[in-house]
Amino acid sequence: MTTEDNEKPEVEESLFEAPPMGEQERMVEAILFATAEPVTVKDMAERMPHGCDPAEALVHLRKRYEGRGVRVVKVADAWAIRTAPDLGFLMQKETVETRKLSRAAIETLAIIAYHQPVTRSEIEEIRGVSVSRGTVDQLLEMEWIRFGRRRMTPGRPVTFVVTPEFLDHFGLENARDLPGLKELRSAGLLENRPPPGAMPGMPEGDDEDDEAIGQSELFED
Amino acid sequence: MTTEDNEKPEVEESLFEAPPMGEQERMVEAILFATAEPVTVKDMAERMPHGCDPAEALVHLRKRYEGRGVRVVKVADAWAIRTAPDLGFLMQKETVETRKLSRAAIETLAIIAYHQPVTRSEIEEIRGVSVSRGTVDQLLEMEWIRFGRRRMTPGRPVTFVVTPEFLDHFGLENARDLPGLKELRSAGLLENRPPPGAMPGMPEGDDEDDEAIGQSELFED
Amino acid sequence: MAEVEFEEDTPLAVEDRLVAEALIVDVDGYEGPLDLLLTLSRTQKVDLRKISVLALAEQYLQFINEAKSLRLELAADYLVMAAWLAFLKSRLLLPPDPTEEGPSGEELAAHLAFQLERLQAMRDAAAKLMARDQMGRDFFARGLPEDVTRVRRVTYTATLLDLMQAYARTRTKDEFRPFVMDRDAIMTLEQALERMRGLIGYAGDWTVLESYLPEGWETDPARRRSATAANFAASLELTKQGHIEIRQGEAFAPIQIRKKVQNDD
Repeated sequence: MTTEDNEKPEVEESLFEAPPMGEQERMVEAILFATAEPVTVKDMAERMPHGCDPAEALVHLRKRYEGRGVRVVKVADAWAIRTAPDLGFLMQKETVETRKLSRAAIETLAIIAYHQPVTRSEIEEIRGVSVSRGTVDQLLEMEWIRFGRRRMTPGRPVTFVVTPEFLDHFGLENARDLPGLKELRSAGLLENRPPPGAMPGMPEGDDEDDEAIGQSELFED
Repeated sequence: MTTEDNEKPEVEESLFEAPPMGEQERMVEAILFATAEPVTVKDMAERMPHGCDPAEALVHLRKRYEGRGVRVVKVADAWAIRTAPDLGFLMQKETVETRKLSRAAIETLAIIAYHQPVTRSEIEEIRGVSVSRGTVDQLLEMEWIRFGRRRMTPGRPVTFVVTPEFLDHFGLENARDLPGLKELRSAGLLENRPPPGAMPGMPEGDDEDDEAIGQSELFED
Repeated sequence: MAEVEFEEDTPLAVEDRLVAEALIVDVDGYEGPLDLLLTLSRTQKVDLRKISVLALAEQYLQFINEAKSLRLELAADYLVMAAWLAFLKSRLLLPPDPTEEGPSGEELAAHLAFQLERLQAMRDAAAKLMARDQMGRDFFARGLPEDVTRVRRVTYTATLLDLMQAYARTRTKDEFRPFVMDRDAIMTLEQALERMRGLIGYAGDWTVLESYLPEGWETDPARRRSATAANFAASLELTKQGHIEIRQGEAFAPIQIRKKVQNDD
């Protein structure tokens, strides 16, 4: 690793007094610290005063950093200072960010909670817009919903139900505890909007049907 | 290197076994080497295992790097590793051409550093000429100055102060370390002495205009 | 403060200033009267604290006169300063007049001296500052920083109210009640009344009350009981209101109802 054997120190020294090895070590240290890429010995030698032996300085520097928080490592034919492998965990900074669920997600979740077990197409019918894969995936990932039984209708669509984690988060003993809209209205939590004439995809007569389905299938397990 | 004397080991140890101080020093070393920006003690503590005392580890680390090619420096309330200034000649490749500052900008910067927090009209009074928008903008853009609190005087003018980036750039631990600050203060040259009667060239009315501009423009967003 | 007024004035003021600054350059590159005074003061070759302001005022006025004779265009503030210094000079030369108001000549002179000293001090400080080791020139930051990977864990949350409001958005029909709230074997008088009002129009002839039971309620005994009772109570109510007639042949015989024919009697 050192080059003192195959160089001609006698010639160099006669021309210039090279800085002491301790100084050369400092120089190599500063170069490795400040340079944006790994540095070759040749490159170091070019930067350092004439007569310096960066290869030897590197040996000393490397020894000095043994067991320290950073190490002098060889990258291809160049050198760099890197974090000691056992301290890699310090280079992570975990930040936990809490965000509100998107409107689409919360609406989908609400429909599942109130209508479970409910199929995707039923959710879409109620929301009046299609439900994206991402939204359902997100709720599944949060473990607030899970797959319920397949509906015994053509196509045997999967249904969604809420999970114990969902109940836990919202402080509910079971989904039946979900307050009704009337209760919320009387509590002043909802504005008492005039009902829109017709809900798209939800003709009034169907409501009772829906409920009947819900009633018989709800919480089947 | 250990702290058993002046800490409360019985309390700390009973809760968590903090890593030995030598290990903590390694961790601080790794953290500081890994970043170009100064890191606060709080930030270090958040990344290190529970019970660590980065402030103490820093004391040891700083001593360890005394006289080396890189140094542990304090910048405002944060810490960083910087190359030793006497080795700057090795880093010609890394040298960044800083925009040449005008004399007006340099003087304005110095006035802000020494008189901070200082209003625009105070800077103008000291320099005897108006401060151009461009000068202040340039310093703001370089992140060497920032807006401080408003002065509680009529018009509530904004003030300027220097930033941690300024301190970092000029190798200052804090603004109190500015060269000659004490002498200037004891000579009364940092006082804001009101002129006896109206001063020429600095009609009062104009000043207030400036501040009105400042107020409306500076904090708009 | 009348900020709006100031704002309107601003563009002009800035423009004026730029013009003024351009003119200043014409006066040998001085940065203003104070800069010129500071330069002139150096010819006194004394500590700025011991400077003769009177001599300085004379120097300045002489400089201005020369500039005028050379027909150099002088910025307004140079002329204002000249006028002020002429006034200061007269104050310094004349014995103080006790009847005169305002600061004395000495006070004004002292402040000017202070201003000059302070400006010089700031220039020295600026020079010292710039002579310091600077980052990126004399010392350097880490060139190869290791990215601190920010493991950003995003947790999503919602409150019960969010859930309710979301549901309300999707189901804004006034009468809507979540079915989970229904006790499933109960039919209320209101429900029965509502239902029978709609149906009664079609029943011209005597019909057994039980045939009015809603679909799905006839088989389950509990539901059947509740629906029957509700229907019966509703029938009585409708009879009372004069909408229908009700009859029962004997005890436990089927109860029959029919729409009341108006002007039957």
